Amino acid sequence: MSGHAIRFEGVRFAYGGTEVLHGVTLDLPAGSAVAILGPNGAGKTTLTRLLIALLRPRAGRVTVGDWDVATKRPDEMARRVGYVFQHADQQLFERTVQRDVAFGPRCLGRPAAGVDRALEELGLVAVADVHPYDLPPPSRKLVALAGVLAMEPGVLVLDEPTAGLDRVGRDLVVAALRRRNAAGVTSVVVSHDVAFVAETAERVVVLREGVVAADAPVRKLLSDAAALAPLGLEPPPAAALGLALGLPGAPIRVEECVAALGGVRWRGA
Amino acid sequence: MTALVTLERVGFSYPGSARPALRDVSVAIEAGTVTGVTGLVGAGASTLLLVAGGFAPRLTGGALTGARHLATERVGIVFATPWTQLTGLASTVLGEVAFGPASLGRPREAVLAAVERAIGDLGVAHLAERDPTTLSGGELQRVVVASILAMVPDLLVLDDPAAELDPAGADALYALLPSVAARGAAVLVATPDTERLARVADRVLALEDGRLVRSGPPGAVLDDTDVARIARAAGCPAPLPLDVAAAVERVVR
Amino acid sequence: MPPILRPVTLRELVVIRLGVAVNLVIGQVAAALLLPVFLDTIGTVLVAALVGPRAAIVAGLTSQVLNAVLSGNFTWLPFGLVQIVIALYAALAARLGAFRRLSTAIPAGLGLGLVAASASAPISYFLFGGVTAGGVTAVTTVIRALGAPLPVAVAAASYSTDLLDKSLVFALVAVVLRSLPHQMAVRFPMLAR
Amino acid sequence: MIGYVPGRSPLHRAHPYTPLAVAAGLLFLAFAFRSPAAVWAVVVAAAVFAAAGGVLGAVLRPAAVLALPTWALLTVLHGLLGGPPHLALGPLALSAPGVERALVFGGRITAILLAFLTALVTVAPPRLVEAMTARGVPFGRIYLLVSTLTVVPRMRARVRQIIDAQQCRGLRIGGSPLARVRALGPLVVPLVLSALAEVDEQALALDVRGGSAAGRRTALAPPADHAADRLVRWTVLVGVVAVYAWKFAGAGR
Repeated sequence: MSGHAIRFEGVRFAYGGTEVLHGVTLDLPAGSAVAILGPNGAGKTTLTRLLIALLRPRAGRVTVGDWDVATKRPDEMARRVGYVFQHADQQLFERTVQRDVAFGPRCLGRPAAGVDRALEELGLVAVADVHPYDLPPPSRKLVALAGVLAMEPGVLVLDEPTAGLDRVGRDLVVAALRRRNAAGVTSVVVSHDVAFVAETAERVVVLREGVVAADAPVRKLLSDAAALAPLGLEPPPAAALGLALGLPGAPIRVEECVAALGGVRWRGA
Repeated sequence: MTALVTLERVGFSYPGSARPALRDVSVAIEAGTVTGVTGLVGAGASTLLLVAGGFAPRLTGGALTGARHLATERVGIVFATPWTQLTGLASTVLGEVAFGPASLGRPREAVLAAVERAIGDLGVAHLAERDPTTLSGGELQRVVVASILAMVPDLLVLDDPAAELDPAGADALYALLPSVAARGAAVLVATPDTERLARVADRVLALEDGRLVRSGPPGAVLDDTDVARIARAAGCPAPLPLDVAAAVERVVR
Repeated sequence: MPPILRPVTLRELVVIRLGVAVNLVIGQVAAALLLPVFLDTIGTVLVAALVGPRAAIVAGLTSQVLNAVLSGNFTWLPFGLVQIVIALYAALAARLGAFRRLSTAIPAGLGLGLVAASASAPISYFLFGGVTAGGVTAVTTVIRALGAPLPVAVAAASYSTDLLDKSLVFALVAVVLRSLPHQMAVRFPMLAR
Repeated sequence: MIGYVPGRSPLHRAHPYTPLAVAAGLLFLAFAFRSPAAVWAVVVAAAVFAAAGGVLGAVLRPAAVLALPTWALLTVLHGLLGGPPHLALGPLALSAPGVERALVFGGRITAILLAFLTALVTVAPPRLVEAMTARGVPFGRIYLLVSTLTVVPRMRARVRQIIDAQQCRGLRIGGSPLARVRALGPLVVPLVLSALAEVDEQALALDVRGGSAAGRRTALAPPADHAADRLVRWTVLVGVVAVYAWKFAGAGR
């Protein structure tokens, strides 16, 4: 699985008359794990839809690896970009989880190995023969995510992947995304779930009113309450605890916070 | 104080499903309290809400075993997706909130009074003349709750009400629940969002595979907020602190 | 209370609304696939299979009215009668198990195409001189220009477009019903019969 | 296409049933007459009806957009391809009876469009809901007629997303006709399944708001039904019945 670099060059986009993106330039090297934050209506989802040719820029260029997205159709971009919609469970239609997860690979003519790996990663092996709509809604969301992971894309785009998931589901998505990034896959996540962003992203791009307002390492931004406040966000619990206790190294992930707490003594309740 | 809802050894299975969704659950829900229900996906939290509210099996079908005593017919329910809960018959928030009381055939003045009180309590009075379809998810969900509170239910049941909302909308919604309970209603809210549940619940019921495994104050039942997981991994003895403030108190400087 | 007179339950009402909404939006799919069909009775047929004939008639007539309200083309109102015919035919086909297999659904769909065209052609001819908005009339004009007498042209146009449209509708409903999860299917007693 | 246009005209202020009754009356009249002169009198009446609502301008454009293609086809079907005798009109030879038939059918379509677009533009949906509620129209009918219209935009967005999502999974929505027909399944099935999955939630949401409450619902602002309104509606009814009675008595040609 090799990742692809993503490049936005002066991209402008408008819905009808109103321009939503006013010249966005971004360079995401292959394998980078990026999160996009910003208030609603800032153009986050619009930006990601340009990556898979669902939208055409009014000006500027979007490239994935050596492909200029403007020259491709969405079903062609699907060979390189795995796009998971926020309400992705609405795309399920096969009679079993296994068959639905295999739909993408079948369309692309890719081997079924990716299907079994995706089912494994998201804890769906036990329900492979169950009808997706006989599962509760959060599990359907995992099935839809598995359906995109199974295509083994070089780029992953996730729109609010953790909304409605329970603790176990979130941990599975975190592990799956980390494993893919480690294998060189580039990932772009749009999410309000700062804890999830802290656990998975290395870099955060803040989009406000259609322009890139900030582009910083995740550690710097997510431990800066003042920077997050205007976005209606707060630092994740791990970062908040680190700040409250003045822990060294500005931890933002759970395991980082645990490490920084090494040797601390706790009072009984 | 007799409980508003009492379940004794209740089991429940959905139609066409061999695996029971609830097994041998006994619990009492008191008026004027916020009761949280949590559990992994498929543990039965949503089912417990539907059974406690009297909606299952009446509207969902399925088989109920054991004894359920529901001391009221005035029950409201709120789901995760605001848009599916709109009646679609009103072009203003005021009209949407009025639908419930108007359906009961109450006189016009009583309906308008109930609407004024509900939109005031939910902080959506400034949206009264707005078209519901133009509101944000957070505003819309508060309008949905207002449209149910306008019928003055004795029991308000919420199934992961903030799943579709951004953090600000979610915080605003959960902050309302204690005030709804303070007015005498029983509030029953199911969610995996233990961070917010810990802030507002007087009591939490933890379910695993359809069984009630723990119940009590949030601190004694919940142990999977991020702070709790950090504290446990860092050697903190039970009961685990659930939020930053509680953790800071427990650290010996 | 005989089932036909039992008042519609709230759940059936929501299913009927869903059927009407699908009728009103499904054209978007046919357009995206550049297929020369309307598919705008799929909701009516689905309601016939899931709930029953009476609910399907309500869905069909409501679709007719709301289609006119949304498109502004109120000349379609008199074709409401065709909706009733489609609803009854679909309910009968469902009762006979036509949707269990594609091999029975598609011929049943062709049958509906004939029946529906036989109902809509006279309405179109007598009330509108064979001219209603939409592709059908273009086909009528071509056939008429080739020398066929007007009633023949109108009928031929109606039949050719309806056969394709209705057979696709029945095929799709068969696929949808077969795709229903068990826990959803048991909630529709009509399916079990 | 076109919706309610706010205004203060007599039609806007009339009871919602009145413009609808006039539009229906004009439709029946359009079908009652067979001679171009009579049919075009109905067209003029429909135009006057639109003018009375002050919406003639707003209605003409959509009526034209819908009527012109029909006019063109009528001219070809009946004018050019009609039977003898033919009239010479410059280079064209038009069939006299054909032209007459085209005028009749064209007039009918124009009258219906003008009449109903006028009703559509002058009747505000919320007032119609209130009028129907005040008249005790069963909730189900109101719900189906009005609520469905608010669901359509959300369903359209869902169709759009499903088409996008399946393409993002490699489904090609172009190619050979057979491939395009085979692509119907992955687009139609998820739309229906995801909508059916919301049925229980929507039914429950309606139930708690008194959706299945028997008895009369309170209309908050029932539109006034003045004597003039009732007079107009009765006049239309009697007029249409009279015309049809006269027609079937064999006198009308």
